[in-house]
Amino acid sequence: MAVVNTEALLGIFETPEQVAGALDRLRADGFLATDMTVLTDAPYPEGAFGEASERHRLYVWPFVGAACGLAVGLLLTIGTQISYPLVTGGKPILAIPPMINVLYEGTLLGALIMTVIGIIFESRLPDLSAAPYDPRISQGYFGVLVFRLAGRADMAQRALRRAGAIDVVGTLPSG
Amino acid sequence: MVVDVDRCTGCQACVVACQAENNVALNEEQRFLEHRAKEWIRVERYWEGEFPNVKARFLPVLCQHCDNAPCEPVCPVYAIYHSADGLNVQVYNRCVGTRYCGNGCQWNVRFFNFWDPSWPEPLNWQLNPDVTVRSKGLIEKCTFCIQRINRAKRTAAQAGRTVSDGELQPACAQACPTNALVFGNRKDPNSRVSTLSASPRRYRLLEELGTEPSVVYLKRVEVDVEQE
Amino acid sequence: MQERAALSPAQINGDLLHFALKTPRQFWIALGVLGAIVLAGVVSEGFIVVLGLQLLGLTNTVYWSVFIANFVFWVGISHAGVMISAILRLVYAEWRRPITRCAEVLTIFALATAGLFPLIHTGRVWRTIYWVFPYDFTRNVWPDVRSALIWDPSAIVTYLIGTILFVYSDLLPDLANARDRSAGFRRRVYAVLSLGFRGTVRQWRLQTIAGILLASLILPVFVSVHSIVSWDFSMAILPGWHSTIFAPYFVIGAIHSGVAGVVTVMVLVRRFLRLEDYIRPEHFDAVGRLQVVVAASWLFFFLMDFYFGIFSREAAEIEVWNLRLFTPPYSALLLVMIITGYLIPVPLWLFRRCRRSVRIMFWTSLAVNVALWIERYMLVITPLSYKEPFTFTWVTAYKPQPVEYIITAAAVALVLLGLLVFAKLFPIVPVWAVKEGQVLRREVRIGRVTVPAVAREKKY
Amino acid sequence: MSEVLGPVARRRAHQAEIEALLTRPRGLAGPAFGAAAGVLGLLALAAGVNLGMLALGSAEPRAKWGYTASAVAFLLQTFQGAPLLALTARLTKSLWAASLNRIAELMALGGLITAPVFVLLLFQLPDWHTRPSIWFDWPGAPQGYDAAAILMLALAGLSLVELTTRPDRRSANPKHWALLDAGAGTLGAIYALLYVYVQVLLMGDLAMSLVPGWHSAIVPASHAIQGLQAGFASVVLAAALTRRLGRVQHAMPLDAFWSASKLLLALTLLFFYLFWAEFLTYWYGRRPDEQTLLTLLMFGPYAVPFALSLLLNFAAPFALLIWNRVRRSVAGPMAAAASIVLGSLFEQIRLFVPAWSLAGPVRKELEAIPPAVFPALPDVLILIGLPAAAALLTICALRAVAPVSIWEYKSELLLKADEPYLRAEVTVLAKPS
Repeated sequence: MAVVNTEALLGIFETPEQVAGALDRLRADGFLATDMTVLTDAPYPEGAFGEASERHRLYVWPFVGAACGLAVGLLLTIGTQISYPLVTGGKPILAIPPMINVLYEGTLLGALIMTVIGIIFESRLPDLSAAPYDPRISQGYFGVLVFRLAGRADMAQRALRRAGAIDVVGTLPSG
Repeated sequence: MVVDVDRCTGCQACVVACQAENNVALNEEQRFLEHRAKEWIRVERYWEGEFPNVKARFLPVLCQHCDNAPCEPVCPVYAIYHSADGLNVQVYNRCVGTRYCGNGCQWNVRFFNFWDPSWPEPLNWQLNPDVTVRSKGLIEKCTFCIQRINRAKRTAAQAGRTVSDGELQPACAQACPTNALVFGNRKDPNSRVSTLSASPRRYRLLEELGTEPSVVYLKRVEVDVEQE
Repeated sequence: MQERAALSPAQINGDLLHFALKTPRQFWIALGVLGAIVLAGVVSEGFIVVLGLQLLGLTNTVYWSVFIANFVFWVGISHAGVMISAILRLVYAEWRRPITRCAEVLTIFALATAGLFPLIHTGRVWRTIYWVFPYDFTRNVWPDVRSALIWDPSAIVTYLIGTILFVYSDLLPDLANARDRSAGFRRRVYAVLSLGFRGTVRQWRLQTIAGILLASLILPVFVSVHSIVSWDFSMAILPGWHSTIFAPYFVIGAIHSGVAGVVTVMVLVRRFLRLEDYIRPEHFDAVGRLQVVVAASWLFFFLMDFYFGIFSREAAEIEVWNLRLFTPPYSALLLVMIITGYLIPVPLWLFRRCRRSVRIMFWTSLAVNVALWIERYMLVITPLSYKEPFTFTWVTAYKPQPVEYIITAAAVALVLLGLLVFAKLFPIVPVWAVKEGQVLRREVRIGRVTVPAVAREKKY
Repeated sequence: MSEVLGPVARRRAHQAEIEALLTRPRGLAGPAFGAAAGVLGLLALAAGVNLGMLALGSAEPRAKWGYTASAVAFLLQTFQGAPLLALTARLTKSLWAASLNRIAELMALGGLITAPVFVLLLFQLPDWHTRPSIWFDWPGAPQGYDAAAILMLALAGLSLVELTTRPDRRSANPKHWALLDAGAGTLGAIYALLYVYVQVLLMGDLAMSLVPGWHSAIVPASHAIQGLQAGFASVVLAAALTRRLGRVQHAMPLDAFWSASKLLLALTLLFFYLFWAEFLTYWYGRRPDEQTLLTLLMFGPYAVPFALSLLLNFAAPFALLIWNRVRRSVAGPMAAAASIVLGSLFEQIRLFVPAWSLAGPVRKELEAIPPAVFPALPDVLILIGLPAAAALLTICALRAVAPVSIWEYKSELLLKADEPYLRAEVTVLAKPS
């Protein structure tokens, strides 16, 4: 979603040190921290490449989900019991302790579903963009993706090459 | 219902009457050996004392129609509920056969249909048209002959009155030669059932479970002084 | 504890994606054998549907039997996934990395298999749809929330959906990896499933948080599931069932069998996928330590159930224990249970050398699950078949029938089949997590020894 | 890729801190310590005098021992539950707890107070013949077995204190270290087993046996878990106080409280879970004896302490601890811990006072629920004085040893360090096998 219809360049690197260097170089050339990202095959400690820290609202999702789950649970448990009030075993028509068991599950189910949706959403997935990608990244190489080039493609490519990129791929014809 | 144990002779007439009235499947010997026999009402026989001074004690056991029945709330599909008359009602159509109610019942009066029942010719001609034949895979049990209750209620309603005491009897009570089984309205303080259950001989089966059974038993009167 | 060898990312890809991308002949053989067993189970179930439950060994008192024991057993096994994966994630245990996914996948298939049992044990299977879904719209008769058998599906559905989502979100990076390593139709499927995951900083950030967040959300579900299963029993006022301790007792029993189940699967995966470099003796060592604690707690709860069963000196409860302790075949089963569930494995696990022996761990883990199956069998059968106050139900020995054996075996085969097919389609060892382990791997020299170490993000 | 670090250099940098810990006047400073010790001592004395008067008074009614039993159970939950934190940390090799282990273990000294009063209580039990019991009518039951268990637990606690403080009290040689390595784990495991065993005896013999119809198998387990909860909470509370008053902020990092509060949250959830398991079984079963028990222990005469217990043991700490911002502080976990410790007291009151109000001849079932027994002044003094006595022992011990175990602190420094990782900084943890 982030880079739909935007020109972008992807530099392929062999070591994480080169990646950190490439980011420094790009920033020195006037690229904003938000105009680039690093592609890796495993999570690295936050800020390891000197990249901008990512803000997200994932922690809100489970709470919203829990509230929805609880609401649906309340509706179901109360609704089913009062819509046709049959006495069973001398228990009250609105029997709270059994309801709590079901409500608990409903709440957590809501929280779980919303969290996973949240993870996908916050990860900016599904990603339908045509931004450059290279299978080598999941093979242990590192990628530096620069977007919002706005005519600075050559500059970016030079910076990437100079930082030690073994290859640069991109959506625009490389010059 | 009141069961006067003192009057019970263990003749099993109630069992046969129930079997005929309610289309309960036939119990062959093999069924008893498999412990899968169905008797909506059964007569328990206990031996007391040492030979030659032996006594047989009889105890008719049927669904107790508990007010706080342990079988009712465990059903996930409302196949069992408590009717306004105080009956513990089994809805065959809804039953999916989890058999959870059978586990909850301490009196073992809920019977599971392990197979589709069949009656060899000509016994199939004596099936009661007022009572459903239950298919395999569900739980059935004593209904206090609900078909008779409903008929009596209809008749009374047509005549513009309420059902009077003794107007209807379930098959077992009707068949009992010694009147050991008495059926009636517990809510009516003047009914025979109410009078009898005020007796000092009164007790209920497994009363300590707190399920408030609707069936009241009357203790046997001990005449044999030697035993005491 | 971490004696991991340093591995290159390409090598990790090759090792871990190998089975998913190539199809060896053994796969088809295993598929055929397991499929045949499952088919036998399906045919048996067909007979049950047509002829009724007379084919089972049920009697007028023993209304629940092997099927319910199987249900409890498989729900127990399914607790492995979260136990291993979630708790180890929350405590940042490094050794979790290669085993989290097989634990979680075991959960999915064990739980799905468990879920079949309450359905097929009902008298009218074709109507059970009413039970799980509201059916009688016109008359407004819905399922009864007051029944423990409604809490049950709600818990199991929650757990199943939660675990599937958990596995899926954890699988995204590996699906992307598989997409990059495959071609043609497979590539398209993996591409769609991976939702275009590319491994940006942001995506990895969310992956790491997701692991912790989902783990802490699914742990409360995990505890509730087996508790609710236990309440199926303890809500009934049956002596031997109606016990307050059942919920934690079931949960700890589930953890005991579940961790053992994970060990079994770890050995199988290690052996058949040739992952000796990834699932290593130190992993078995760590699980073994855990098992000592779990087994001790399980024994404690078992003893509490026993002590406070006979504590009150109530005739009925004592009768149940009489049946379990002194009446064959239950007395023999109880003896086997204690021996295989505690007396043999725990002394072995106390020794580091035994914990590091894959063979010993495999057989002890199987022994534990034999014990735990017997435990569930005893819990279900004995309270139902003790001598009740009425002569009508005095002699009620329950004997399992052939179809029950077949379907029990089919359940085992079904779970294994599920694992096999999953391992065929997806990487069963989380590739990215193993790579993360390599990224964070360090060594520290203290004096003259070099100690393995791990880097963690600074917390503040 | 891995670089070899220089832990020795790091350690030298921290040497100054360690020296400060060693040389500074320990625990509370002079006059403040005197004042605190004086107050605690007076309270302890008052409790002792009142206990003596109770013991010398008439045997009946036994209900008068209800609050003493609650106080004993409270000590067992808090002071004697505390060392389990150190055990858990050692078993899982958790470095975060290194700075809490010392406080946790010193609190085992509370066993010196618990054991004699527990034994005293055992001899106030009514006639044991035909009483529901795990001992049945064995000779010497229950006094002999129970007294042996509680004394062994106190002894195990003392040995744990002796063993783990030794390296700080005198210079240790390699033999000591070897002993410490094996001993701390083994002794900890023994302590834990004894602790659970004592919990079974406490709930079985001093509570359930006295109430007709009460045979809830979950109670020993749930009480033991509550002991873990209250024990961990009292460590957090005591450590937070020591940190402030003893000015050892740098030696007790925030990390310890953050991690401990996660455990507290889990135990708080477990508390409710175990309560729920018992309640639901009784509520659903609805047998007359169960309904009586629900009234007696939860919703009848003791509804107030029960509600307070649920509020302070579950609702309040749960509402606090689910927020990461609260967990990641000292004040937050401390507030939750204080709530749990107080809640634990009410939990003991709602369990033991009704039980002892029924301490009489053996009865098959409970016909009528006795009215609530309210605490008299002696009861209040005992409830406050016994924990005060245990606290006095702990702060006296803090005069003799540092509030943070120096040897564990040093080994933590060896195993844990911050270092750069490209542009970021990471914490590196060494994991020796």
